[in-house]
Amino acid sequence: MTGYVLRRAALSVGVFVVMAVLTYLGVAALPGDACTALLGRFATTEKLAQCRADNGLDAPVLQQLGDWVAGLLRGDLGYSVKRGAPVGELMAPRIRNAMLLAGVASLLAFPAAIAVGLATGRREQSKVSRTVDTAALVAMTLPEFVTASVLWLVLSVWLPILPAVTVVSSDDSIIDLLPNVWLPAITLAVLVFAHVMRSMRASVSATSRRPFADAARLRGVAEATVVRRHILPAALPPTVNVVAVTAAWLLTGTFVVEVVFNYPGLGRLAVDAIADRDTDLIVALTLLGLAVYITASFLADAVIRLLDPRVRAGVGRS
Amino acid sequence: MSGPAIEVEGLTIAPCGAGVGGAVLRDIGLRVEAGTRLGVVGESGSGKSTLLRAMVGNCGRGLEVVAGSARTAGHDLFALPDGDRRALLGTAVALVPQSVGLSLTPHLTVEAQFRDVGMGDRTSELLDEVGLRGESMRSRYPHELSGGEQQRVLLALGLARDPGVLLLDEPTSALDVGVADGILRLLEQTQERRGLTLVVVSHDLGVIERVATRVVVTRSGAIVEDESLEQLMRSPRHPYTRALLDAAPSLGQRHARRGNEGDSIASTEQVVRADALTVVRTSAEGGRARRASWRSTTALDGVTIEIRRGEILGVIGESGSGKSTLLKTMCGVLTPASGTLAMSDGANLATPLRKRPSHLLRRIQMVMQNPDDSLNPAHTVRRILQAGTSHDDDASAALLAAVHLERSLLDRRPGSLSGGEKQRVAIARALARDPEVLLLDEITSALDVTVQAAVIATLVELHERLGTTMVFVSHDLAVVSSIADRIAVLRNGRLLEVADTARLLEHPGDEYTASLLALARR
Amino acid sequence: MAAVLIVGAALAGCGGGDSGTKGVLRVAYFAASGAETMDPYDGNRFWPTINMVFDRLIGVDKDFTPIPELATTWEPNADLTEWTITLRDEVTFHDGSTFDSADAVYSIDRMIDPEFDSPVRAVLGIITKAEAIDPLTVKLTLASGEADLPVLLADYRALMTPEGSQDTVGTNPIGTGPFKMEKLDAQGTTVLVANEQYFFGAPKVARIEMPNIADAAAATQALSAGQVDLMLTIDAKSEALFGDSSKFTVQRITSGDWNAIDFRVDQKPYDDPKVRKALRIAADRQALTDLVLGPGGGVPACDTPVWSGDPYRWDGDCPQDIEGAKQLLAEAGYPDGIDIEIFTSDVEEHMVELVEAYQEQVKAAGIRVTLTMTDASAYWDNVWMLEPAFVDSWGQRPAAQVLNEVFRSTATWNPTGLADPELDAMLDDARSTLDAAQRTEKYRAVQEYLFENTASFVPYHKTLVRAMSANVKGLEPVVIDAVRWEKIEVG
Amino acid sequence: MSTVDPVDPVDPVDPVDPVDPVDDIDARATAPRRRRRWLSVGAAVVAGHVLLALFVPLLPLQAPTAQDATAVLQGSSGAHWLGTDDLGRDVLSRTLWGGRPSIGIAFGAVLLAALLGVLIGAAAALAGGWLDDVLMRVNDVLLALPSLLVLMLMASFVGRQPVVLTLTLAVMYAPPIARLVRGATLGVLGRDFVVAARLRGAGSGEIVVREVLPNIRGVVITEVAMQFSWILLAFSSLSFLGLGTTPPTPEWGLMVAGARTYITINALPLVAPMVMLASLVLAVNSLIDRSALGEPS
Repeated sequence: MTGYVLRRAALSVGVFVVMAVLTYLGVAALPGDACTALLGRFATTEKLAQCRADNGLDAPVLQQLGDWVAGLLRGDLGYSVKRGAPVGELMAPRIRNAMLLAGVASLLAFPAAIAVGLATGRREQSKVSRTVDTAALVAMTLPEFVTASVLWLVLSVWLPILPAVTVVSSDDSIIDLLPNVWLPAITLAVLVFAHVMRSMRASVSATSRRPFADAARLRGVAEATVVRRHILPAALPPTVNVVAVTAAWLLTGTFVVEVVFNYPGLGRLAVDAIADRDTDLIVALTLLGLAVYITASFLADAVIRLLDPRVRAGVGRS
Repeated sequence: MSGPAIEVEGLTIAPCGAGVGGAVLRDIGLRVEAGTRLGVVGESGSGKSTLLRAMVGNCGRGLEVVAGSARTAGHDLFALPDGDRRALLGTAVALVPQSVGLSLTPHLTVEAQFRDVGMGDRTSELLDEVGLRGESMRSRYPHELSGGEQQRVLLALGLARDPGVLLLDEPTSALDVGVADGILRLLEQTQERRGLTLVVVSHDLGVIERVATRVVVTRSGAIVEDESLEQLMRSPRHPYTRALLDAAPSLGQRHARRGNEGDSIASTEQVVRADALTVVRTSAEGGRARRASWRSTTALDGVTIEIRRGEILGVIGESGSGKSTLLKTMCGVLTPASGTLAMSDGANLATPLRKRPSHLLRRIQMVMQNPDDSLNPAHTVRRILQAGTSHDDDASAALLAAVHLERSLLDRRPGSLSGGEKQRVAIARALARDPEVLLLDEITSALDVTVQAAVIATLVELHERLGTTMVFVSHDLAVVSSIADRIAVLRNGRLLEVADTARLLEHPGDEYTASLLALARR
Repeated sequence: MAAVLIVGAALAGCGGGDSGTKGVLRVAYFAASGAETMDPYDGNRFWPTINMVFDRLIGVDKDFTPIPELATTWEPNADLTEWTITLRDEVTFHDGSTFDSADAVYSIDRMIDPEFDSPVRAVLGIITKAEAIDPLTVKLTLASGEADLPVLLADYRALMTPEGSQDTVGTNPIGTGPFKMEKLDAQGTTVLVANEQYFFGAPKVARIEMPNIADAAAATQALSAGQVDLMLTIDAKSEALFGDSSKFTVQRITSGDWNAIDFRVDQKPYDDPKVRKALRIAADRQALTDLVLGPGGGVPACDTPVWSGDPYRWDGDCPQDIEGAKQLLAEAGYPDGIDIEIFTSDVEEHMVELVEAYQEQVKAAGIRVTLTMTDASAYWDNVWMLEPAFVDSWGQRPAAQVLNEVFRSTATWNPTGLADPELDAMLDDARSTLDAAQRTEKYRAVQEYLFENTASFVPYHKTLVRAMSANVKGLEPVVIDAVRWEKIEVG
Repeated sequence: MSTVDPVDPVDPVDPVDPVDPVDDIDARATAPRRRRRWLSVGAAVVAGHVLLALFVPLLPLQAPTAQDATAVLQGSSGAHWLGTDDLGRDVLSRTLWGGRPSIGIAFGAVLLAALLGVLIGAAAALAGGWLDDVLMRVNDVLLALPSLLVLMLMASFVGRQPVVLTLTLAVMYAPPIARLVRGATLGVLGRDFVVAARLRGAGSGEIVVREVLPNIRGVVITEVAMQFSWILLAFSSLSFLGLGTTPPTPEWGLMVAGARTYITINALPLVAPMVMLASLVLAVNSLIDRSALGEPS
């Protein structure tokens, strides 16, 4: 087990380092830089040169990369030219907000999705189950901006019970931010619920058909026990993976929803950073996305190992 | 309890909405007296498992009761509310389902599974009763148990709450003969000790013979015979029963078209020789090493054996003995770790498959155990037979004729063929290359008994006509001894002995062989 | 014009007054860049917050008549090259220090510092020297006579900052204005609190909160949901969203903001004046204005940058002339029409829609337009003034300024590259004309000349639409330069 | 594991119980009618969209870019059945045209992604060893990157030309296909008919083309269709964020973005493209979902 964890961790770190370098070089290779974006129409040749010199953008790319990696090793993520602040400082409140949004959306979506998936998966062919599934399919296939627009129209225009957009600062207290989280969180939760619920439903339905579930019933194990102890742990692993992937997405992939609701999370920061050619910020955000995904799938694997003794023993498929 | 333990009347079960026309069980009537032992025998698809399930009021997913009733332990099961019916399971009647390896919940320890039927604290005791060391077994997970142990655990779980009726579906089908024997003995003992009503379903008449006093034969969803065991063995009434009895091979009975080994056509000329052949396998799919499960096993350990031109060499052993490894090494799927393996003209068979020149590939062909797996479901029979050859349809048709199949099969795909037909196509494919040595790996074990007999007959006929050297691998000593000129016995990767069939049957050279013989004679 | 402009000291008795129940004004700030600074002379100045914190020497009323702000009187010499300005007495900065002539000189020096190169320098570059005569008197020396200096000083960026504040003003602004900065967070919510000591009287709201709302649709959502009280500009087409007058007030303010499609005269085919004129007359300006800005969203222009509220404005007549355009194209050697590519970007509102609408209109004249979208962040650097044809956007400027800043051959920002000595001569002549009526005539002649020759297609000046919730009172329908923040109250 | 009875390593017994969907009597017995109905509705909608995208120029519609300054943001009328948008353009026409960019790019991207995915997946499965490891690690990383972020980066920095977007989408959406193909190929490679093919002398290329691909066709097609719908969504999200299609080209995501502000004035320009986009994605998904595009059995 320890060996496995170490190997996985080493591999993840390796992948991460390679990607960090590639991302940095990739973004640096793209045309435009922070100074052109910062100076806008006031850019003169001299001012550009000055700005680039001030921010070390005139050095050879490899040297910039070296400096950046050295900084990274010290825990310094770089400096945002456009925003005139260290990247870490810019990201910190955004990460908190992203976690709040992802957390609320997760709480709204995951437990309900697993419960509903479990309930409907056991009776796959029933009318209710099929209706729920179809509704989830619809919810899953609607683009976020569509879901967002509809929810906005209903919840803050027709029945004005929720604030339409966030109008507090990114570093305001969580209490101030909380009322603003609901609309984006509900939008995300609808999508995530649909994905997880359908995965759970399919998995439960497949598991309930497996011989051991049948065998347990035939030997008189109570139905509730069959579901809770026999079907649920066996049905969870595929869903755990889906949960991990969607949780990672909730933290770092919510660009559209954040723009629509003006939510000060990582998604909007990324959209702005790209528009501003804010190299260090873009790279940091990309790497954060990568790290979150790697961590999430790592955790998912760990949970699956807990659920399934065979995977633990290395008998199962890796 | 007196009177019938099980009473089935006019029971007809069909897929939901399909009506009587598509019934899987039609108009079944059956009484089983308390404390007796009933065997149900029939081939796959005959409805025997559905019948067993009906006895616990569970007709299976997607099926419905069209007519009739089933009473077990005095309850009209299909009329009971779900909850009441479930309450009877495990207490009045228990069913141990088929597919041993899949019937224990993989993520729960043995003890946890006992806990779920309310017997957690008696786990050790109950396991002891089925011949397991309960103390050491109870904290294990199912994947840490062997097949035999799993079946015993399932049995103990079924018996845990002391039901009067025990139903078993194919209790031994996936087990080695020795292990199966142990289970059957355990069943007999338990039945006697507890005075159980026992119903055992099997495709294997041999198993039924061991455990039942009365036998029901099912075919196409109907009961065609219902007799005491003695009566049935002595004078089967239904032609199907007769066919079943005839088809079941028994030890020492030579195949009708095989002479005694004395007048065998086999020469003493070697075709293939293995010397101190050792094969190490890493357990993984298709021989591909995958990090998650690197486990090395010595599958063949210093095996020296020769294969003579024109003979049928039988290879016998239980699972893990290395018999399939021997075949796969000969055809190049596996490569030896040490030792030599060569044809008599010097062609080196230690060459892996991908590096073998095509003339060498042609000389050794193999027919594999499961035709569902060995025939590409996406291809037509024509493509299967003609790929890699220059055959035209006529040549293919001739091959099909040789295995008693119609030319019209050329355009069909494996999915639309029966199991026997598929295995014949697989044999025809091997023959299409006109091999010197034909390797046959458990080719009948996936087939029903009657089909098995017909395939063996075809094989013998081909051997007679073509004189091809054959290596016939099987776990079934009766089948092997009925056709083989010589028999090799493998155990745990070692070759215990090779001898002429008759000699081996009469004077086994090894204790293990003797025990196999004893088991086969029961 | 040699008149002495003296305006009496303004209402000083309004101080104190109501308190305690003052409200909070929430103003939506649209699309922060993250580069905002409170340095009013910086290109990335935090609009419109600087006007809440700082004051100018001279303000304007809604007719653009100069009115006293930090200056009480201003007085030119005879040839309009020297101006003496008297400062308001007893004005203090938010930190309690006194505002005097040193601060004024310091501020003006920074505005005209060629090294710093503030955008304000384009307006006030005519000032060559500022000197403190005594603590309350400043003398400004100009490079040449300028009758409209008070108007130029009323530029909304010509604000007074404390002496020596260059390095701190960006993040820690200390002004004399009606509001003090409490929390500066352009990308989040910026908070200002009332300056109770304000010399025009204490503001009528206790706080101003300015949440940044990145997305235009989100910002209108916020106003309709009552999450903000005021949007200083909305898209004219959204006006109907706020049609319920019991809940919202909508103001339309004619302004001098304009868009243009510029054609580089140093690139084919735009080197040919006939082609340029054809491209300009093929469009229906009224329809274009209505489409891009919404009905009534702007005032059509005949390629003049001078807006309708400017006394020097020339109101020509320039209807769509498809036949004329075709003929001009034919004469220029394009009898079968012409293919052109126009670069644009969503760097500012209306810049894409303008091309979309133009593209449709000029089809009839055989002008086939390809619209090329480019990235917003590099637009001003890589596209503007470089590509053969591109969209331009300018804020309101007085006639003299805009004509010199954008159209003179020597201007840094002459986007079309048109260098016309005749035009330059006309501009010089107009500028130094002392008689107002004559000067007006000359400026109008410049604009008429432009219509015949220019390479800038200027279809309209925008009418700003401002929307606020109905309980916002005291905000006059005037451009930002004339807004008196201290008079706004929230009921 | 020490006390486990000798298990023949040759036995291809999968330690994780295989779930055999084909043996689900239930699905076979009860679902076909319903499934066929779903299938036909889904197929009809998809076919309708594709036909529309191909032949919309032939329809008697107003030009999707034609503007009417006197009819801005108007509701449904005889002249404009679905009203007009903020530039006075006919919403019906724009909506019907609006699928072309998305479907075209998504189609091109998914074909490329499928090609890449099959090549990489099959190569990794067949080669094994370090090549497999390298390909799959790269694959994992691509899977881990937030795809919309990469798309925004490429669109913003390199340009929003269809070729750039198509290639980026193809690269970002090939990994799941590659992973699936690799897994499925490994599954097939472990089967006896592949051994049989080797015994007849078939080379690796032949094995992939003749033995493997026909057997994984179903799952691959399903996965590709799935990715098609994700690509559609990603592309319209990109357009929605202003980095996809260039105006005035009618495109659903772009139309939604432009119409969102005016939702309470005229909802039609918002609703019409939303319905179209959702119906296409839903139809593709319902096809995947309900059809048994399984292996030939």
